[in-house]
Amino acid sequence: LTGCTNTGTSGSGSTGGSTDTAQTAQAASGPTCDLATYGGEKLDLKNAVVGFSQSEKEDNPFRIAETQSIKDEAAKIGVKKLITTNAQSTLSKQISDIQDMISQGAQALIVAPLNSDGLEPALSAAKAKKIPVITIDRKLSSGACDTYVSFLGSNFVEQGKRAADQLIKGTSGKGNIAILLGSSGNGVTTDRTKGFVDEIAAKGPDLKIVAQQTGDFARDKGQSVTEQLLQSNPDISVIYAENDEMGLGAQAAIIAAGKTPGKDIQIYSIDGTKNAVEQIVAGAYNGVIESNPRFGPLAFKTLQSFESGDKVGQDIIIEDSEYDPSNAKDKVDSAF
Amino acid sequence: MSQATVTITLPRRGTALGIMQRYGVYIAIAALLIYNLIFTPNFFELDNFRTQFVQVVPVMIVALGMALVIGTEGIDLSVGAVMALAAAVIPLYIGYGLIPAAILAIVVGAVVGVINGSMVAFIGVQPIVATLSLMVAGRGIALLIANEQLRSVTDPGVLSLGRGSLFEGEAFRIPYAVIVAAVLVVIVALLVNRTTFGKQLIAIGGSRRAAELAGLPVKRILLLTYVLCAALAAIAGIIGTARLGASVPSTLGNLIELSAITAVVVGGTPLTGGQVKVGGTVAGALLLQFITATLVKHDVPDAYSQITQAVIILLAVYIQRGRAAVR
Amino acid sequence: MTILESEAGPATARQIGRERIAAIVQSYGAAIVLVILLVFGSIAFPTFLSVSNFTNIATQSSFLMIIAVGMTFVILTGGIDLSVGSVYALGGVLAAYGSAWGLFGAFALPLVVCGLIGVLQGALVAYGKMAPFIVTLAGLLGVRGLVLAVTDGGSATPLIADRAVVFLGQGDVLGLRLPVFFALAAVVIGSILLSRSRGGQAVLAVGGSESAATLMGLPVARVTFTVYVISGLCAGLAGTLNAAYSSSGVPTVGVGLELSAISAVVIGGTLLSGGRGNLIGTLAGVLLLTVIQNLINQVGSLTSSVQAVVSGTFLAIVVIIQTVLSRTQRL
Amino acid sequence: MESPLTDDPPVLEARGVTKRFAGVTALDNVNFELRAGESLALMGENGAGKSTLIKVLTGVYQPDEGEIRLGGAVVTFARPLDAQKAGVSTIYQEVNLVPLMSVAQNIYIGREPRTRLGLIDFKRMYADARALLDTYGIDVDVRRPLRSLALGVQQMVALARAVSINAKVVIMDEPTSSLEAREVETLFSVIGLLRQQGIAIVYVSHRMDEIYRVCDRATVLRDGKVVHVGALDALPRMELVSLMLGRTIESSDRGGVTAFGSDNTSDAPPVLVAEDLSRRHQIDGIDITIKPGEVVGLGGLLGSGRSETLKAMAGVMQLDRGSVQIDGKTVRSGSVPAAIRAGIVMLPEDRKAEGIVPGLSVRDNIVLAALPRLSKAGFSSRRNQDAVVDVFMKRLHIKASGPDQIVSELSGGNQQKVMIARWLAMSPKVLLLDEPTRGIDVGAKAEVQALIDELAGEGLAIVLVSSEVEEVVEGSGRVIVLRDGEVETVLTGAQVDEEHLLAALAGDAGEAAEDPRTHDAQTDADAPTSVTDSRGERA
Ligand SMILES: Nc1ncnc2c1ncn2[C@@H]1O[C@H](COP(=O)(O)OP(=O)(O)OP(=O)(O)O)[C@@H](O)[C@H]1O
Ligand SMILES: Nc1ncnc2c1ncn2[C@@H]1O[C@H](COP(=O)(O)OP(=O)(O)OP(=O)(O)O)[C@@H](O)[C@H]1O
Ligand SMILES: [Mg+2]
Ligand SMILES: [Mg+2]
Repeated sequence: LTGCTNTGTSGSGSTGGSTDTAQTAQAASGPTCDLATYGGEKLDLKNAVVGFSQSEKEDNPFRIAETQSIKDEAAKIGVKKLITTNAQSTLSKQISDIQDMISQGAQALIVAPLNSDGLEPALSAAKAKKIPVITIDRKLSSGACDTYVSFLGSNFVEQGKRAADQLIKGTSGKGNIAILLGSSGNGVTTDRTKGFVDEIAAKGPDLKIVAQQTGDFARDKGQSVTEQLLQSNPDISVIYAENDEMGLGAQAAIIAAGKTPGKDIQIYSIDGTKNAVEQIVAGAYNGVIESNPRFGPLAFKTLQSFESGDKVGQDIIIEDSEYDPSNAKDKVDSAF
Repeated sequence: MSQATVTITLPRRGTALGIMQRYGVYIAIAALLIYNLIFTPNFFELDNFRTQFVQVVPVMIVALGMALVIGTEGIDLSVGAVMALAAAVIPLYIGYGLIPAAILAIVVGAVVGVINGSMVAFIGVQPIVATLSLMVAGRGIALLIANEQLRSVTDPGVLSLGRGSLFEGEAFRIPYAVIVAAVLVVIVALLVNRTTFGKQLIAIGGSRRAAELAGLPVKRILLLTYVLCAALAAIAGIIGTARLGASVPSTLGNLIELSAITAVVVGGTPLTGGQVKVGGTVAGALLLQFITATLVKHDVPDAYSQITQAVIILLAVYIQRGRAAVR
Repeated sequence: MTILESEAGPATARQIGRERIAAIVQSYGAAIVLVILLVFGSIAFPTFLSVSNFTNIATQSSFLMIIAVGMTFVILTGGIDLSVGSVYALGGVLAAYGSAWGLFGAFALPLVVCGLIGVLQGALVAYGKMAPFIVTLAGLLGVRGLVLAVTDGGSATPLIADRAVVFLGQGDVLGLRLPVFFALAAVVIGSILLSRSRGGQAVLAVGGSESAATLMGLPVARVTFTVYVISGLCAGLAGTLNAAYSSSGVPTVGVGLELSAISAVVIGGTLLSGGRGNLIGTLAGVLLLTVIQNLINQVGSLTSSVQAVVSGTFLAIVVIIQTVLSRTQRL
Repeated sequence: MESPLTDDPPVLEARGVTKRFAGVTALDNVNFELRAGESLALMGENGAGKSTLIKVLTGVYQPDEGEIRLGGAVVTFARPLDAQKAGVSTIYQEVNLVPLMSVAQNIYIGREPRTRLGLIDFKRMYADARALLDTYGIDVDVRRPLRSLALGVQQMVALARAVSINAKVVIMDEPTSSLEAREVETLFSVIGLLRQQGIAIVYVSHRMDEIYRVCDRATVLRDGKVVHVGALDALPRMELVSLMLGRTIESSDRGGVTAFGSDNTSDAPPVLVAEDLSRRHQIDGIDITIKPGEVVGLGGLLGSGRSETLKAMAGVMQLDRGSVQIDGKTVRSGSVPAAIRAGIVMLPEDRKAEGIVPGLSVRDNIVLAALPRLSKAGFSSRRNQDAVVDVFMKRLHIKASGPDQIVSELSGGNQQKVMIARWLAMSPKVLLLDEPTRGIDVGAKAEVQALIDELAGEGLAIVLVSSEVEEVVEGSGRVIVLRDGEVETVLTGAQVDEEHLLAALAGDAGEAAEDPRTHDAQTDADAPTSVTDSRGERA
């Protein structure tokens, strides 16, 4: 009786406190946006009121790190006031949040959209007041440099694809895969599934996907689903989890089934939380594709240059690194 | 019946329909088991049943408490939040060992129960909103206690509660979590059927006014019921944490209130109070567990799995509908 | 037969006056708390008291308000409808698909389907004599499944291209968005139905005492059935308008909305056991929830956990005040 | 057995009706006929099947066998609405109105007057309701929620509703059980009017006097079977009672008066002293003192505050002023448990809402209050319970299929006995009885009255409230007469008789000779009873 929530996207647990590794953008290319095209006046962020609309609860490392990095950067630049809101996975609340911030006098907005569509009323309210909007971590399907300035974030399809590549390499292209999906209806789930499944179909002819069940991005759900699957399907040899949390839940299930995680059954997931990366170091986990949440510096840098009249890229795709047994030990500190 | 209330008259005990009504849940469970026997590979194995029983433990324990609250014509939406609170407390005090940490977690849960119970019993707030406010606030507090972080729990005591069994290594080993749940079932069953408290609780659910005039300590009993429910939820939170080997206040027990309520109602306890069916509640929880297991094992996509769950729940309740109160 | 005269003491007039005031306080407890909150907000936050903020609050409340109208009817009969959040999502998705056939399609498709869901649930409750909680809980689950099924597992978000449909969601008149007028219309029509129509009286009677209503010869089953249909239609309409407002049918909206709607209704003074309540109270309840959220945003620096604690506490305080205000009427 | 007066088919008829409930055959091949314009008494002891027959006739229950005919044609009433539409209007045994709705709404629900726009015309509805109630001499604010009225007034409202529906048949199931002598008169005049209009009446009551005054014929049920049908004037009371009970009872027509009310008072110090009991708008400065073994009656009219006084003593109601002492020790006010601990228990008036726990068994209902005493360390002992339950089921002749039967399945009278058993099981010192014989059949009534006497003999102090003047007079050694929440007079010794009581009720010794029963509703339309708004809502 679950599956009707939509909590925690890219989140997972961590012991916190790590060396922050800010994002770096991939080499810029593609269309750009500037004040002249978007409309609006030049602005010095130092004296500005900036609003940040977070989409999901800060109850998982990804969201915590994301919000924190925005707050830290705002403090560092010294903006006059940073208003933060949290839509708690409710689309209508995100619209309200953005509208509320606008009526509180926000002059620039950073938005982590809950969904690629549906924010239109909020965005048009911003547009009407010529308030620039930078979106992070999820791309909107409406036009860049029209309803918003630019998008900063990872490519989730690409993440799924890279996870598949990692998995193909780690399993030498053979085995039965069980996929632990994120929450249904969540765009991240859709993309990470698509990238992964397509890549397996293309490059892993001897890999078979035997089950795709939702684990709702939650550890306990990942664990119980894996327990069920391993029971009825003892030939599952590899698990792909769409976030680290479910991967760690699967790991617990594998141990409970009397098998060795990382060896008897391999585990791959996406996120890059400390807990998961440490498991790779311990040899009980096989690979993690990073999804870097530290948007602060890059977001403010983009906003600043936009406000000073420069051209900024419409799509700023960030570099996500990856962790595997060969590099996990060295890079564990950059996990969040 | 000289009271002019309209009741559905029950068919006689012996008739087929009567049996269906009385044993609706059990029939549904049997049907699912038969289906799985035929169509699901590796279902009829001890290991599998062990898995199902272990997985059902948190819902079942929460449902026991929920059944008590529902018996008083109340409802408790805050149980999931209480599980999260318990989960958040465990790692903070696990340094003192499992027992002290667990007791503390239960106490914290009980405090929520006291708040719920006070609002309902003394102020007269309707249970659904009283507990809704704690459902919202409780998980927030849990996250604040945990500093919004997830912690691995490595204490061997906790881990063995979650993963260890009696007769370890034997084919018939029984997981400790299941033993805890079984003990709680027995305790709650005794409470309901054999104690003064249980009888009084049911009387309050049957007619609060009459119970008051009969001199029952209505408010105290209501308070205690919510405390018990919360304490049971806290125990479920401890077991959930033990099973995960980690304290995950953000997601532990999410939506468990709905599963628990469903288990209670499917088990034949009417939401209108005045009755508590412990055996039915256990069966209801098991039914939900078997439904999920069946759907996952057959890799039914989420969309259809939700629809199927809805239909099965409706069917199970429908066949025994004569038993439940009209409203 | 003049045996018994009314020798009411001198206190009578005052007593009656006080009773009347008490009755007003009791019926409008939520509205009073709302006023307190508005005053508090205006003093505490300079940016609170502004036209744009209030129009925002109006728009934000309108969708929940429409759902809460349906929910009020259901709760007044002593029932409950947990499926509204899912039906709301379904309404939105179907409105988006239906907008391919223009304005008519955008309204007809969701309203027919959501109405049918109401019919099904209403039939199970009223004629099947099943507990509403369970029927609509299954609805919550099943309809969400349906939403996922029609959106390819939730991966598709149908968009609304039709200008007329979008206008109904976004257009504004007198500075207020159109959905606000829909919500007001729902409140007004609902209020008239409830207090001035035979059907509305029957709803109150069924909730007040189902057995008495039966014995007094009211069509109890039909009344019960109808309120679930109304609730389904309201949730579908709210979903449709929301889709028009955001020009897309997002499959994940509406999670947990049933709890907001129920708490708005209950805060508004409607008894969960049925039989007493009104839509003005519900309106105040909805506005209360929105204003609480707005105030939290006015602070503007709370993490989601703190927000949860604050809004949960607020909710508790509000219901406690409301309960205490209306307590004298309880037996 | 049939002796048709006319050749017309009966207005309402049941043929071979059988109705079974799990374990009980409530009606067994019952033939029943009601003729136009007649007033038929439906008689039988508690649980004989009267209410069940009425429910079968009006579509609440469907008969398992047999058929219902209306004006000669077979009809099937699927629900009460159908019966109502066909012209059969019913007042069910327990008040069945919607407590939260106003008096006017309750009267007109489902057929509210409407304006041209189709909206309810509240102004007219209130005016109509006002006028309707006026004709029955009931003065209440028709906008008030029904539940704020005393039970008797609620009963009158139910009556007004039933009668105002244009009906061919009006069925009344114990309409007078919570009515005052004066309201009973009003009711009778209404019945007279109905009969003039050719409306047939079915009348159920356990009060013999009423039956003989109002009815022409009687149909007597016993254990679900019709045992007698015939004209009443050919049927002496004693015989009727024997028919009902299936045995001859020598003194049952006197309601067991013989021993009832004998003076057990000793010189012992009073067990209960209540002083200055006051609560705003309800009762004001009431003093009551009772010695062990004494039975004190509380007299008063509808709404005079008798129930309120009992509630004050039983801790149900918080007092503004005043105290209650048991054996010299003050009992904490406003706490039922405290009162019970001190030995004061109350049998509430509204059995349905305040007495029974409908979903529980007879056993659980009986032991409800005594549970802690019958338990060891919090564990309830079935053996202790059964011992108690057994004793009381036998002693009070509670008719149930067994202690496990759900109490709501019992007949009204037996439910009342269950309630009495609940309190006797507490071995109280002071027993407050609010309408203890309400809805109880003659046999049971005699038993209960004998029981009251017996209990008094055992040293129990009893306060008795009854709307039957005779019962108060016969049962009590002393009568405290209340009026508007204050003590009007206290009747002692030889004053305790009907004449004095009626005079005191009238509030004027001079009018004592004037029997209020000679009044009828028409002449009183302009002088309605009015206790209305002077009172606050019930606690
Ligand atoms: N719903 C029911 N379920 C089971 N038994 C019932 C039900 N209703 C009535 N009975 C039984 O049917 C019998 C007849 O009850 P009924 O209420 O008709 O009696 P009655 O003649 O009206 O008695 P009273 O004078 O006490 O009102 C009783 O034995 C009663 O226990
Ligand atoms: N005719 C009436 N109109 C309005 N309210 C009434 C009327 N009669 C009684 N009440 C209410 O009932 C309360 C007192 O009734 P109470 O039950 O104590 O009287 P009673 O003498 O026991 O009469 P009864 O035996 O009919 O209950 C008052 O507070 C008043 O609110
Ligand atoms: Mg009867
Ligand atoms: Mg009384």
